[in-house]
Formats: sequence, C-alpha cells, structure tokens
Amino acid sequence: MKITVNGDPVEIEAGSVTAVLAKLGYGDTKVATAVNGVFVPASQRDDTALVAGDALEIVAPRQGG
Amino acid sequence: MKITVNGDPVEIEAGSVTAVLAKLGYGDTKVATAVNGVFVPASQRDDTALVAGDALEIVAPRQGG
Amino acid sequence: MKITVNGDPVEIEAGSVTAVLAKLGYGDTKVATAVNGVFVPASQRDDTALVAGDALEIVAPRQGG
Amino acid sequence: MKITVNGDPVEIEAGSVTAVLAKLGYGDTKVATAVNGVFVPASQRDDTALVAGDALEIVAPRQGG
Amino acid sequence: MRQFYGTSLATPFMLGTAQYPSPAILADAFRQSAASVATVSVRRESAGERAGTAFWSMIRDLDVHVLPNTAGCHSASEAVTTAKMARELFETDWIKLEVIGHTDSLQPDPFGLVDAARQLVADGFKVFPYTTEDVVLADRLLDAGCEVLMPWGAPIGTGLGLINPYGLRSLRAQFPDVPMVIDAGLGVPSQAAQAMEMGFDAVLLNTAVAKAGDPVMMAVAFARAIEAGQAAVRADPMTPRDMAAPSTPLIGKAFLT
Amino acid sequence: MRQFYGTSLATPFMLGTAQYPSPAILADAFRQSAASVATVSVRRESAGERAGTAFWSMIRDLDVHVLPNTAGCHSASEAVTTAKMARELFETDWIKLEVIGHTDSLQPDPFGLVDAARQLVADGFKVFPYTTEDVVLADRLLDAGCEVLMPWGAPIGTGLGLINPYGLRSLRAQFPDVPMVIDAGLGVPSQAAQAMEMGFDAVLLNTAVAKAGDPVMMAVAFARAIEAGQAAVRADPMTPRDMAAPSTPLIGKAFLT
Amino acid sequence: MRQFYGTSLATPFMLGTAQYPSPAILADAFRQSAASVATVSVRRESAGERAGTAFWSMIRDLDVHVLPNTAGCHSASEAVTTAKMARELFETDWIKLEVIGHTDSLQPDPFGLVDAARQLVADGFKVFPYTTEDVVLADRLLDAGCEVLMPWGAPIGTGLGLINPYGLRSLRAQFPDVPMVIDAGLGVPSQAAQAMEMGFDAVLLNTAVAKAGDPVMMAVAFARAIEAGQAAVRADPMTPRDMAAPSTPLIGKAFLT
Amino acid sequence: MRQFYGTSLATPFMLGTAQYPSPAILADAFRQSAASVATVSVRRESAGERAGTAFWSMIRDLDVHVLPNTAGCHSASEAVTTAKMARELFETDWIKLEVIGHTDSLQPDPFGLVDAARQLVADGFKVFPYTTEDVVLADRLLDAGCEVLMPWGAPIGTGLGLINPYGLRSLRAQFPDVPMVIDAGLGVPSQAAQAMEMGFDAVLLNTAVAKAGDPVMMAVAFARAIEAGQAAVRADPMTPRDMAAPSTPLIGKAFLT
Repeated sequence: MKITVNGDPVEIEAGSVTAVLAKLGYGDTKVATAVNGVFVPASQRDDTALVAGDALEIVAPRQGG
Repeated sequence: MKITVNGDPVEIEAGSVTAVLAKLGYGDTKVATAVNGVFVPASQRDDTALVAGDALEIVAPRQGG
Repeated sequence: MKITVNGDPVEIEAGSVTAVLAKLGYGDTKVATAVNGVFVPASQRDDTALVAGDALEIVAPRQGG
Repeated sequence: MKITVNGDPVEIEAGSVTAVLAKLGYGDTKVATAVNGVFVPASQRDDTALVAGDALEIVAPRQGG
Repeated sequence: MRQFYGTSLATPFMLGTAQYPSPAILADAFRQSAASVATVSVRRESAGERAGTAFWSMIRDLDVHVLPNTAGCHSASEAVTTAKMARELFETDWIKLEVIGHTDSLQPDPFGLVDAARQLVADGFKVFPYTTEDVVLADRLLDAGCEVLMPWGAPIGTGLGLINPYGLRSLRAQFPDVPMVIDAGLGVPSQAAQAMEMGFDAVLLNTAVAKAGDPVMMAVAFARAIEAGQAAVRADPMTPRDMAAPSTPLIGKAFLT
Repeated sequence: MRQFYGTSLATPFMLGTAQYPSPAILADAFRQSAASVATVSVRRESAGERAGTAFWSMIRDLDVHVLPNTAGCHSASEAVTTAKMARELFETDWIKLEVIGHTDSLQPDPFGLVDAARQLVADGFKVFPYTTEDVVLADRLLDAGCEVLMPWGAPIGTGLGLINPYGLRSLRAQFPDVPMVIDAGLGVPSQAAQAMEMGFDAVLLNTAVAKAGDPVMMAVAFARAIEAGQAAVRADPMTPRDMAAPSTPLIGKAFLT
Repeated sequence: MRQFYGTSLATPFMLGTAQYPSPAILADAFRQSAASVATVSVRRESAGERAGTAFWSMIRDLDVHVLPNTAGCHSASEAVTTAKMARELFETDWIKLEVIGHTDSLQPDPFGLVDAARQLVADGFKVFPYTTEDVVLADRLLDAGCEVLMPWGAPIGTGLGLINPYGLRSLRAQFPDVPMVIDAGLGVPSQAAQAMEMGFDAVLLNTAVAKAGDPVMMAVAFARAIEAGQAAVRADPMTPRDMAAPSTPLIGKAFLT
Repeated sequence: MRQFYGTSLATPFMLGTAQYPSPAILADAFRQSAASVATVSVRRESAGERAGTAFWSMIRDLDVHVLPNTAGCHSASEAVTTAKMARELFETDWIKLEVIGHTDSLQPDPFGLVDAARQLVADGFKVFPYTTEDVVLADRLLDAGCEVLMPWGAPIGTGLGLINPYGLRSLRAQFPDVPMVIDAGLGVPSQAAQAMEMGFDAVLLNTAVAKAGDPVMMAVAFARAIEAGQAAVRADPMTPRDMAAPSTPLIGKAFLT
C-alpha cells in the first residue's frame, strides 16, 4: 500500500505501526509516532494498523529553544 | 407585580414594556430598553410583556470617551 | 605684489582694500572683508593698506542653518 | 593671638603650625593642614608661623564616594 | 486619508464627550478643534430626567459623526446588548466596541472582543474595536469582519502616551491597508503627532482634553499636532542618522586664522 | 511668549535657509509656515558673482527676522571676525554663535563659546549661543551677557530628536526666566511639539525641513507641531498616572447580565 | 525563589540547546553557566539516523531539567500532538507550549494557546506557556490550569530586550504569586538582569548565547547577570530620585577659599 | 582590561565608602564584592577625635587601591588644596577630581575641572576627573594630562542609571583607547552591566550599595553585573534584529494537521 512517512511517499506492505517501523529499519531507535496528526503511543503501536493513504510521522529528540 | 427598573425594585401593574414605561412617567422620552439583559427594540415594546421578577433597563444618550 | 584673496594667490598692485576690491572687479557688490583674520569694516577699507603676503577674505550673504 | 581652627575662633599663643597643633592637643594624630586655603605639608609645619587672623584647617581621612 | 467604513472624515481627530467642566466647554472644544467624530455612551435614565434628550440635541448641533461606545462592558453579551440600545438611540450602526478584561488597566479582553465583534458584524454593525497592539488579535478582529482597528496607546486615562512603539509599529506594518485609530492613553499633543507620524490614520482621546486646565485650548493643541503628524508623513521625513552633518555648507567658508 | 532681546516673535519657529531644492521652495516654506526667523551665513564671494546680493534680496522679501550664524567656526577669534562681517552684511546685531569643538558631532566647544560670547557681547552683539544642555556652561554664557540660550536637541543634521530629555528638563528648570530655543537635531514634528511642551520658547531647525521630500509641507507640519506644543503648555496638561481611569463614567451603567 | 510546579531550580537560568557551533560548546555552555533547565524539541528522524539518540544522551549527561517545546506549531491540535510525542520521548510532563500566531513576529496566538493549554493540563501536563504581556490572556492561562507563565521580552531571536517594560511590570504586579519566566528576545546580559530586577523569577534564552562569538563566555555572562538581578531584588534597591544628593558627607568639609 | 595609570585592577569595580550602616558592613561589602578600589575623602578632625586614624586603618585592612576625592569643592583652587592634603594623608598620587559647578545636579564644572586637572597633573598627580559625557571637555582633560576619564551616568545619588546613552556611546567611540569609568548615578546592577556592555572599563558607585536594604548583598549584585557586562563584550554579542527568527530549527518539523 502507499502511505507517507515523514512527508515522503512510501510503498510498503500493510501492517501495524510497529511492523512498519521495523520494515523501515528503525529497529529499536527511540522515536515517537503520530498517524494522520494523532499521537500513537509506543504502547499502542502494535494495535494500530496503518491503511493506504495514512500519514505516519516519526520523530526523535532534537535541539530546541 | 414586583420588577426591578434600572436596578431598583418597583411595584407596578403587569403590562407591556410600553405600558410600564408610560406608568413610570417616561412619556415620550427618547430611551432604549432591555429586559433581563436582552435588548427590546422600540418596535417590540408593545408586544413584550413584563412579568414579575423581570429586570427592565431604561437608558438614554450620555457622555462617553 | 602677491597676496591671497579668498585663499587663492593673486598678483596685484599694492593699494588699499578699497582699491584692491575695485581692481578685482567687485565694484559695488555687497561684501564684507577681513585681512589676516581681522575684520575690516567698509568704513576703514580706504585707510587699510594691503601689503605683500596679506590674506584678504571677501564674503557675502549665503544660506545658513 | 586670635586665629580660626576648622572654622572656630581660637585664642592661642603665636607659633608654628607644629606648635599650634601640639597646643591644640593633636599630638601625633595623622592630619593634613592648610593655612588660609594653602596646603602646608607636614615637612613645612615647623617653618610655617601662624599670625593673628590666620585660618587653619586640620583634616583627616574620612568616608567618601 | 483612509476611509472608515466608506466614510471620509474631515479631520482625523476623534474626541470624547465625557468629563468636561460644562456642556458649553465641550461644544466649544469640538467647534474650535474641528474634531470630526464624537464618542458617546448610553446610561440609565430616570423618568422625567430627560438628561439624554438635552445631551443628544447638544451633540447633534455639533454636526459631527457620532461613535457610541460600550464602555464598562465586561462580557460580549453585555456589549452586544449595549450596542443595540446605542444603535437605536443614536441612529448609527457605528459602534466603538469595548469589552474590558481587566479592571486596573481597562485592557480589552481579546476573547470577549472577538466574540462580540463577530455577533455585531453579523447584525449589521460597523465595529470600531478598542484593542491592543496584538497582531494576532488584530487578525482575528479582521476575520470577524471589522474594517477598522483602534489599538490603545496606553491604558485609558493614564496619559502615558505610546508605551509600546515597537508593538504599534509592527501592527501598523502588518496591516498596511487597514484604517487604524490610536485610542486612549495619550496625555499631550506630541504623542498624537507621533502616532500620526507612525502611520496611524486617526487619534481618539478624551481625558487629556477634558481634564486639561483649559480643555478648549488643549483640544486645539491636539488638533494641530494631529495635522502636523499627518502632514509629516505626506512630506516624507528625512532619515535620521547617527553622525552629525552640517546644515550650513562648509564650502566657501572664509579662512580666518 | 518670552522676548528675545526685547523682540517679540510672531511665531516661535526659527528656520534655516540651507539645503533647499530651490530658492522658490525656500521662500514658499517660510511663507506657508510663517516661520519668524531665518538663519543665514556668510561665505566667500567671487568678483562679479553677486550670488550674495541675489540671496540677500530674496531673504529680505521674506520679511522675517534674520539671524546670521558663525557656522563652521572652530575658534573664538574666527567666530568673532565672522560675526562682525555678518553684522555689517545683514545689518543686524543678532548672531547665532557657533563655535564647533568636535567635528563628528559638531558639538559646541564650551570654552571657545564662552570666550567668543564675552567678546561679542562687549562689542554690542545680541548673542544666541548654540550650546549643549550643560547647566554650568549655560550659567557661564549668561554671565558673559547672553540673554538667550540655544541648547541642542541632538547633533546637527541627525534628526534624532531630544536625545537627553532629562538634561534638557534640568536646564529649563534651572533658568526659568531665560528664553531658550531648541536648536538642531530634530527630525519630525512630534519632537518639536515635545520641546515646546517641555517649556522651551522656540525651535530652530533646517535639515528636517530642507531635506524632506516636500520641504514646504514639512515646514507647515513643524509650524503646526510647534503651535500644538505651545498651546499645550498654556492649556495645563493632565498629570500622567500609572493606573487606568475610565473616561466614560461608570455610574448609570445598565446592568445587563 | 518561586517553585515551578513544585520544583525548585538550582539557578533561575533556562537555556536553549539550538544553533550552537558544536555539541561540545553547547555542553560547555551549560556546565560553565550552571543553567538549570534545557529546552529541547522533537523533529523527524530517518531510519538508521539515530541523531535523536545521540542528542538525547548528550542532554542527559548535562544533568539538568529538560523542557521540551512545541516550537513551530501554529495550531492547538498540532501543539497538543507534539507535546504528547515529546512527553513520551523525554519522559517528562513539562512542556514549553508555543502556539505561533504570526509568522513574522512569532507572536503567540492567544486563542490557540489557551485552547492547547486547557487540553494539555487536562491530560496531566505541566504547561509552561510562551505568552505575551497581556494580563487578560495571562488570566485565561491560569484559569486553564497553567501554574507558570513565560511572557516574551521581545520577539524570538531579535535580541531587542524588554520592549514593553510598562506592560511587563503590570503583568508582574497583577499576579504577584505566579512564577514567571521572561522567555525570548534578550540580546545582552543587562537585559536579563533588568528582567530579574523587575521581579521575574527566571530567564529563558537561546539565540543570544548560541549566536554570540563565544557562546560559553556569553552563557556565563548571562548567568552572572541573572544572579545580579536576583540578588538586587533581595537586597532592596535604593529609590531613584530626580535631584542629586552628595554621597560624600558635606559636614566637616574644610573651608579653603 | 585597560590599565589605570599603569595599574591593572583585579576587578573593574570601584566602590565608595560613605553612608554605610556600620564600618563592619562597609568592610564586608568590599570583601564579598571584591571591589578593587575604594574612594575616600578628607574632612575636619578635632583634637583627640582620632576618627581619621580609625577609619584609615580599617580601609588599609581592605587591601584595595585607595582613590581620594575632592568632593564638595566648588573651585579649582579648593580642589587643588584638598587634593594635596589627601595625597599626604593617603600616601597616593591618585585623585578623583570633583569640581562641582551646580549645587542641584552636582554637575561638574567644565572650566574649573580643566583648570584644576592641569595644576594637579603638573604637580605629579594621577587625575581621575569626574566629568560629563561632553566630548570636547573630555578632549581638554586629556590635553591637560588626564589619562583616565570618569563620565557620570546620572547626577550623583539619583540612581537613575545612564540618562544619556547616546552621548556616552559617542564619548566611548571618540576615545577608544582611553580608560573610562562610569561614575555616579547608578541605582541597580543592570545599569552597571549596561555600562560595561557599552565598552566602559569600570564602574564607580556608592549610594546604590550603601543605601540598599542589604548593602553587602547589593555590592555582590553589582560585582556580578559588572562581570556580566565585561564578559558580554568579550563574548561578542549577537546583532539585534527587528524581525523575529526561530531559535528552534523549522526543518524536520513533523506535519501534524
């Protein structure tokens, strides 16, 4: 299916957020996620299925003011 | 019935806003009115009946900044 | 003799300030004069002789702030 | 003779600044002196005679801003 | 000069009508200053008092635009009802919208202000909102349908002048096409001239005139200052510079030493 | 309005004559602004040039008081000789005394200024010293026989306005009876109004008018601002306050909630 | 020193972590200035990038309180989602809430700010709202459950200092018991000292340190200035006066003329 | 840090010794603030009083540089005699030269100041003249042989801070190599930091510390502020800008709406 990951179009096999993160190669990187603008806690990534057209955001700690 | 007129308790015979204004002696004084915080246009004073406990406000032009 | 007039070297015949002004062609132009930094009133121009090396300043009204 | 010491009139026997300081009881107090507005260095107190009408100022260290 | 809801004002001077020593002095202040807008309010009238009628006829004789206010209102609904009563009494759809959010500073309440503005615009009012220099609030008021903004110079009645010139400049720059009136807080005419020089379109004040020793003369003083600031903008002022530059040319200076 | 050496000015506006786009614009600026004093200078004249005559007749036609300056002089003796030449040419004993002590800021030289002032007063001049806000220097100039002071607002030609209001206020307060003119440094009319509001008796400027996009309109703008500030002082302004105070009375406000 | 949500800070200095020449300089700036709070953000991470992990371990080594922000969010919902992601990543319920309403000035959006604050407080966050000096907005934020306020000194990154001291003083006076942090707009240490002298409880900045020629030295400079201002308040400053008063006693002065 | 007549000071903080609640508090203020220079005066001593000896031994124990003043002198000759008495008593050729020209403002007398400075330099003194921001006067003092200048921030004892920043900046810029001390008029530490940020080399004050509720804490506060300002100059501050600029990078921001 087609989704967007951090703004880029990606063709990937359907699955949970956890599965998609794994396929994308995030491994155990410390990230936080949101789908279609809604926060998905790590605890709910297994139970959150991504469907075609979903927008997945994957963020990590950065510098800030 | 008892109503308040410009904050003061008044004992007066029931009636329309027009009737009450007349009884209070406003005659043809140029005033604007509100009942219980809601504006009552001059055109609707005849049709607006006052009931016990109503708060009638009667205002006129004044200095302002 | 050599004198300087408004900063420029001038070769001119010796004489009074009045005579020099005339020779320089100021005619009746409204000017004020100073010789070697000292004011020479119009009334004293006839009696003020210029000698070689003198610095003659000739000024007139101008814009000012 | 009459002199003024720090602004006050004093009747005292004539003598040098050194002598007068001693008579006034300054002993070995660390002070600086001026007579009639003129500084008198410690080194010159012996040789500086006070005469009637002199104004002697005797100062010492104080707080300052 | 920018128009206010399609109206061109004869002068960019809006003047309040409160706190004058006498009605005669008030009228004289308007006549001699040529102020083009008078702010007014509505207040309780007792039977037979007829104070309103007297005041109203006096104002009408001034032959100026009347701008009723909602002074003292602390909620949107109060302000809306007051505006409606004012519209009926003064027969104008202009309203100076005040929704006070803070008693000590009489600061506008950004939230109640936008709420009331939206309701009044929907009801056909031409809203002149008394606001702060906040650009986001200004944006909301414009979204709500306001076509004029009236940012404060300083809190009402303080006479402190323009306390936040940087903020006012940013506001002016952000909405170059919106008519803006500096409303409240001015104490002396130079501050009104400064407001006009900053590009504001008009000035509204009351206390500084009414509470002056000579209100008529002070009204004229403000009128002159406002003209001065307005003309200055049109005349395109010099650019300030840090280093001095002689005004009298040095060239041709006599050498005298 | 205080007199300047016994002369009452029609308006407290003194205007320079340098740097205008054209003589016609200069003349128009004076006529429309009703400036009452024109500052002028003396500069070298070539034989047959007759520029001075043309300028002088133009100034005379303005029918204003003429105040010659000693602009560009860096020593007392230079200034004194220049003043004497100016007196002969302009047939006035008024002199705007400038003794420049610092080239970048064109700041007056306190020492040369007092020296020149003393010499000129002794020679019968009516001296208008261009000075700073320094109260001790002011005292010396008054001792020297000056009956007018002309403190700067800011360095000549900067257009920065009144850079040291505290110092200028102290100077004004220290010599309440001395006529004082704010001379130089102003850029926009509000600054001239402020100077008058502070109690100064007149304003002298040049660059802000001559270098404006429209010098005539700017001259008028300054004239209005000066009137405004002068009237404000007479009208006795309100006292500024830190806390807000409603202009529209709260009493009688309808209770609507 | 007031507490922030029950936490006492070792120093009232909050420092940003962006724009430093290098991580080493950033770490050194924190260590040498003893800043007690570090602001951070969340940004997109690519697979295998692991930049977040590196940054996060570096911050953890600083052993300071971490205050994540919602920088760049222009709506309440965006800010709320960002806050939740930040809480999970940084394992703290502290959030510096930014809801930007105006791109040029980066001014907070009063409406979105209150909306987001309400949602976040309900969700258990300890909200540090980046706000203006608006007292009514402050009141709304406190109603929404904020226990700290972070008014701006000037727009983010300008280094202009406290552009509206009057407004900030009014805000401070209006809520004497609320911990307040001056956040953004400072350029030099004297401005941080001034903020503390005005009674604010802490200062938060980033650009002025990170963009200084020597960020570490500048961080220390700000730390000293903040200490200075804080101590000044405790030491009870003299009251300023308009007239001079000798510090050295006149009594006992020798009469020498 | 620039040297003062060849002497490098441990800290750029000069502190007065007058008006303290007690000698113990005075001593503590010096010790805890590490002020490096103490100003003192000479006053009349009565026979047997020995107050001078006690004070002097206390000052000596502080182990700081001593800078005697000529406070209260209104003429050059008075100041010169006072300086000579001070040199003998304090065994130093340093002298803070005060020649007061105006009683209300305690403003220096430019004329007497230069006269006295010339005499004292000729007599071997190292003169620290208390002066104004006047650049021409500064030039004269340097001509007279002064190698240090001490411009006022505001009139002595007012605590108003730097009343003429433009003038002080011009002075600093005009003589980049001359050690300059801001002397008098400061009220709070932020003003001292500002003075150092402007490039001045040291700060001298007395009243703001001695008259604070807690003089020792206030002395420390000023010491910190002076360090802050000094470090800020070395650290090369950011350039202020009118428009905002985000500190947190926008790049990588999650898209959440």
